Amino acid sequence: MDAILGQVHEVVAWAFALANEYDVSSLIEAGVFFLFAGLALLFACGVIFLRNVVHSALSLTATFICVACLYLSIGADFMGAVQILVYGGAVAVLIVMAIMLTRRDDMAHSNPSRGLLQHVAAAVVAGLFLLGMAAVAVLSPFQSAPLPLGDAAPGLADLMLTHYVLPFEVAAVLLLIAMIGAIVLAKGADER
Amino acid sequence: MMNIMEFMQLATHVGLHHFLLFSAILFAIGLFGLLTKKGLIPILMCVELMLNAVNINLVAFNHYMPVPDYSGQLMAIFSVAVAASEIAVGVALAFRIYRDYGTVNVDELKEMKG
Amino acid sequence: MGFPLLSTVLCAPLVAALGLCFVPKDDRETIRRVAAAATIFMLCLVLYAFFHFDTAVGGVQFAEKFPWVADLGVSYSVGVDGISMPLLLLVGVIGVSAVYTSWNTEKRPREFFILLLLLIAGVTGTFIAQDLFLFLLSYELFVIPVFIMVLVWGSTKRLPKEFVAMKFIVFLLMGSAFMLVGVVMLYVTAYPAGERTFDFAALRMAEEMGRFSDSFQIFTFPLLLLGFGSLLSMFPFHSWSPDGHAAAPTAVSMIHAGILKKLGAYGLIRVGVLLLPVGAKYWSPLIVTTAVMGVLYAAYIVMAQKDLKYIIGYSSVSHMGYILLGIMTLNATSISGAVANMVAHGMMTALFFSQIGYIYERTHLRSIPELRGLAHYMPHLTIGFMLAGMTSLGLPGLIEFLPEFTIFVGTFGVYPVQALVAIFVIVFTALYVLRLLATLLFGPKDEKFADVPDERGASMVPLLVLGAFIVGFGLFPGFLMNVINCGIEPLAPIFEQIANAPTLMGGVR
Amino acid sequence: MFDFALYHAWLIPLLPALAFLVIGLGTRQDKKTSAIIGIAAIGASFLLSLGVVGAVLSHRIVMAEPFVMQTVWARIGGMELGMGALIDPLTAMMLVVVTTVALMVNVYSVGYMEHDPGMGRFFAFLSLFAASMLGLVISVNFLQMYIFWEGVGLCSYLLIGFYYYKISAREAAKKAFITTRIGDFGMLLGILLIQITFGTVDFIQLKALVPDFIWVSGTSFMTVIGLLLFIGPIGKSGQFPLHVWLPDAMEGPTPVSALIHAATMVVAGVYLIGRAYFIFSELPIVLNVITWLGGFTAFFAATIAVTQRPFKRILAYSTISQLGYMMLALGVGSLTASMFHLMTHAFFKALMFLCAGAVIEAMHEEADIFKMGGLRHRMPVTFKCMTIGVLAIAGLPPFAGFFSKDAILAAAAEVSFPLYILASVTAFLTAFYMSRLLFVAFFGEVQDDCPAQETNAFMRWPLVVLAVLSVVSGAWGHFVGFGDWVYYGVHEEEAINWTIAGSSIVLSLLAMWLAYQIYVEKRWSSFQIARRLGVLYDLSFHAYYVDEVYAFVRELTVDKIGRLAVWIDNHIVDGIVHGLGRLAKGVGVVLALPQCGDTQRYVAVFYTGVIAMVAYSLFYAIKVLSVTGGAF
Repeated sequence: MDAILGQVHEVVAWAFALANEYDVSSLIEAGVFFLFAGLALLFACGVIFLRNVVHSALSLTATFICVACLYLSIGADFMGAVQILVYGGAVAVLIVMAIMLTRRDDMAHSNPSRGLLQHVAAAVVAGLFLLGMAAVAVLSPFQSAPLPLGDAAPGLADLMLTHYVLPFEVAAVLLLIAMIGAIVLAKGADER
Repeated sequence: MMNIMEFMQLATHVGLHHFLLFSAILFAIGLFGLLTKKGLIPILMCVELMLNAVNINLVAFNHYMPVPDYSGQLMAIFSVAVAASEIAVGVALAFRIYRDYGTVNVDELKEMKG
Repeated sequence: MGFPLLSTVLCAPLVAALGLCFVPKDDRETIRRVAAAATIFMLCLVLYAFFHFDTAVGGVQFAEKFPWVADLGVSYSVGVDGISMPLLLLVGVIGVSAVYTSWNTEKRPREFFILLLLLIAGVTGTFIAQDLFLFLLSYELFVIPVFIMVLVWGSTKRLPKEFVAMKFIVFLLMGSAFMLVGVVMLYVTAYPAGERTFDFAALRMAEEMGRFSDSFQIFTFPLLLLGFGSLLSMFPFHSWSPDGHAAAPTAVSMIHAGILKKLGAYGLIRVGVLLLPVGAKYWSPLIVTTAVMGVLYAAYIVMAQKDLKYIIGYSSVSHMGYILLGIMTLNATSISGAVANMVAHGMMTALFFSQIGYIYERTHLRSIPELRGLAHYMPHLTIGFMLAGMTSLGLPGLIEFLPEFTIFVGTFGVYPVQALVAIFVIVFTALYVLRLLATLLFGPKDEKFADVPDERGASMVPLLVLGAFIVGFGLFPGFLMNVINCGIEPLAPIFEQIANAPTLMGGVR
Repeated sequence: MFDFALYHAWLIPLLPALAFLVIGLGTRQDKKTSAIIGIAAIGASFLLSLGVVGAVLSHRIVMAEPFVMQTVWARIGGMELGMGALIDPLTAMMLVVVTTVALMVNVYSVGYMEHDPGMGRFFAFLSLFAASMLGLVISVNFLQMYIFWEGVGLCSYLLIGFYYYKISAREAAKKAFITTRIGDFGMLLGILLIQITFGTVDFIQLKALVPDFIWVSGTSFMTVIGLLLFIGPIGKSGQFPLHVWLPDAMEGPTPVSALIHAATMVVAGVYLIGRAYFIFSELPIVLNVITWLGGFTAFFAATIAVTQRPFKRILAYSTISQLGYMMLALGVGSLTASMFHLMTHAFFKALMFLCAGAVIEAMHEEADIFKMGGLRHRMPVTFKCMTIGVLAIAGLPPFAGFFSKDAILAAAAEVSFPLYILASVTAFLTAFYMSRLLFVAFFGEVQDDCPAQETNAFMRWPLVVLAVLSVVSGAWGHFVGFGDWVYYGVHEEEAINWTIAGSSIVLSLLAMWLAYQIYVEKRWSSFQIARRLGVLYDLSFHAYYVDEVYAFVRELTVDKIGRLAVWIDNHIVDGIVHGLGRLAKGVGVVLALPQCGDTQRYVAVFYTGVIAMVAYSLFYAIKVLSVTGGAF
């Protein structure tokens, strides 16, 4: 009993020591990160493993929003907004529309997966890939040394309209083309 | 054993590595889905996941590395634009395929067989 | 520089082909008249050049040259010397004959004649080019019209024509792939960067200056040989040729056997032997032996053939063996004979094919047991076949005798055994030609040919034109031989120089 | 006049050549004009030839110093090839013989061919033949000779196959051409060797060069050349074993047989050896070969002729036999005797062939002599001419054959006794089978359905002229001095050796008596004799089965191997090509296997690649890190 108490004491003491050592803001930061990262991963798994494709789509949207929160948490407020607008809004709507247009009878099993072998193979590939990328991420001696930057929106606007004006225009054209292409594809070029 | 303290210290100091690992896991999940899903729409969704993972990297690098401007985020925005076009065309294609073939299951679409 | 004669010759068919694009496609009369006019114009110019070729001066005449791609050392440089002049004449003669042989083409005549004219322009360009690049360009160009013409206007006998067209193009392109490697090696080796040129004379000079080491020559020559040899239908790379003849429309067969194969031989002399004499010498025993094997082998195959086009196809493989033999013996006599034989065999085989084409067009029969006793109804056709057959078996007084004799004279002293076999094949040639003529022309009447008209009018033109040259050059070989002599005699020092060069067999030959 | 002929000797072949062109291109359809042009051309050549003879006599052009004029025909690859005319007594004699026989045959053909629609063509070919033959005769070098040699071969081919609708004629023509081509192959080799060795093929130059060459390097190489050259005459002059075409050549119109296959073309081989005698006379081995081959051929052909039934076939074998005689004479070194026999033989053999033509036409194309009989009543002129011919060939004085044959026998006897015996036996056989021909066809009873009538004047007069020549040419040649003009080396005076002549006359008479007893008196049944002889008769009747052997050999070495070559080409050579094609296709199929069409599998493969790249870069990074101690 004493031993147990002693251990509890020890842990409590450790926790206090920990609390003393860390500043609270970094702890909050960690909390926020782990919360949204965990949620994002959870929803991402939901995208894959939910049986109903509509649920999957919802789960995907949730993932997007979690990622947007992560963006916000590191001060990328414009990116976060874009993420919510484009992914959480437009893409989600598109996907839901696509689900509607390619609707099938049994919605409960509308998100089928392939066989076990395929799963094993995919797990191996994805696992190895994850292992590799994780190793790269862990082994890379990156130093977190952020420079103080101004507001994101004006900074981005400056870059976009000065140094990166050509890619910006190209991106615009690309979007236009994609739109036309999507219309043509969906409408059918031969049915004019 | 690695000191738990040290580990916790590392883990609770959110930095670039956290984001890189997170995006790697997200990407791996997307990849896993890409390889296992049958339906065309879920596959598209998985692709979106993977794209997101990439964007996270870009933004995180922009935040944590000593860079003088927001070009990393800008890259992410371009990437979003490309992803948007991709999803638009992808959805249109899926719709088209559904109309022409009556299915969106990729294992039934083997026109490319050599 | 005076009147650009050779450029005019080259342009005549091109301009006519261009003009034909604007002729209504059903107006067959105009189409074929335009084609005929272009080729006749060409023949006249070529004849003018042939008879104004100054044999006393020699060298490259009627030359025109201006830079084209200066950075690479490519220039538009045309001209004829004693080797290419007779071959250019051959092109002119066969061009006219080919147009008149296809006089009654019914299927898409406009496209047919356009392609035919392009083909003629391509081979003309090859013979008059004095620049290796221009030569290669024209050399690769003719493959395309031939391919299309076999595909569209060909006929399917033993093998489907699509298959044959593929076989043809794959063979030729494989060959020229090797050749291109060789040519690029030549180009790169001849001069240092910046001074590089494709000019034949300059490359020849590089050889004289010793830029091509012996081992380089020995390595590069087989590459060129593969390219030119497969076009020349060198045994054992010949099997595309008879099939090609059999499937191709007649005009293409004529040009193919009459000119394209000569092009291979011409390239072998111009690029292979003249630029790489030591390499040629090194490989010559092997090539001479295979050439003679080819001569005998093809002659044997002819014995067992029934289809007229296969007979003439294999017979031309056999005859090309003589030409290869003459070239690879590498002395002035044998090469003169080979060049003369190119002209002779070209005209002979074109005449043969035009006659076959005539009878095939009228009866849609082509194999011997089905065609028989034609002499009863078709005396002109009979004369054509007899003339071609007699030329083929080397009857003196016709064009092919003296060239063959010259080849034998040149070869016999160097490779007696091979020459012996080659000469013995004249008996075989006689055997198969006479068998062919006997069954085809003579023997009892066959009523089914009673209402097949004899050649007259336009369909007589090939016989008259080719016949005139076959007999004319046969009786008065001086006209032909003088031109060839003035092309070959200046080369004699080269052959003397390599007379003692090592060969495959080692030692001094 | 004579000078004109001499300096325009090149016109002699050219005139018939022009006639060929004119008839061939213009008047082919018009029988009468064609005939007139043909006869006019050959007639002019005949007159020119007489002029040449006159010139030779008046200028005393002798064998050692011929009259030559030539021009360069072609110059190629360092060779200079001439064409021209070489006139010496031998040429002059040949010119006259050829033009005479040709003229007679031309005239005869007017009658013979009058109902044939191809008469224009016939005269064109005859003219072409005359041109080639005369060109051959006046050759100044081997190449010119070879060219015209092939030319006469072509004409022979065309004329044997004149009745092209007959399969037998077609096949015979083909056979003639190919068989002689085999001979030409050898000859061409010989000429090539001469060109390579001496750098020239000119007779006059070679005449000076050859003895020196033999002096320096011995006879062995020249023997090879000589033997090769001799292969040509073997083919052309129907010597064993290339004689097989000559009997078949009788499928041609009879005037052709008379002109080409009896009097002129077939003696070209003999003439070639005579012309090149300066080479052959130096080579004892070659001369021996010529002698014995000639002697054997003479005997061999005579034994075949004894049993043949068709009229012209007998004459054909007789021609082979007589050509063997001429060869024999050349071999034993007597150019004079050979050429003398050549001349007389030309006349009497042409005569007999023309008679045969008359008879066969009169019999409506019936050629078997045993279906004839008693023709002497129906065709008296032809009968008389034929008799003269038979007597001439049998060698009875004062007919032409007596003198020439006697000269040969005498020359043979000087060299070798067995040879003399062989020649005499041949002479005996010749007399026998010719008498048999005469007796069977012309004696006996006229058969009931025999349609024979005397022929028309065009056909009759040439017979008469040739008959006269067959009578007088021998005696004239002998007494005027043929040997004074045509000889090689030192001219020797020859007188008739009456021992040899007498025995030969006796033998001939005996043979004729025997034939008379068998075929006219029927003392012995010919069938009984045939049955007694058994195998020998069979062999002779089937010409020793040489044709069958050749057919077998040809089937074996040409057709079988030909089919084998086709198989090889289609299956092995082409097989390799197609195999390569199939290999490429197969590789494609194998490489296409991963292309299952499953997009996700492609993705998996793609990411496997990515993983590999990541792994590699990691591996590399770790290596760098370990080296640098943890810093990039």
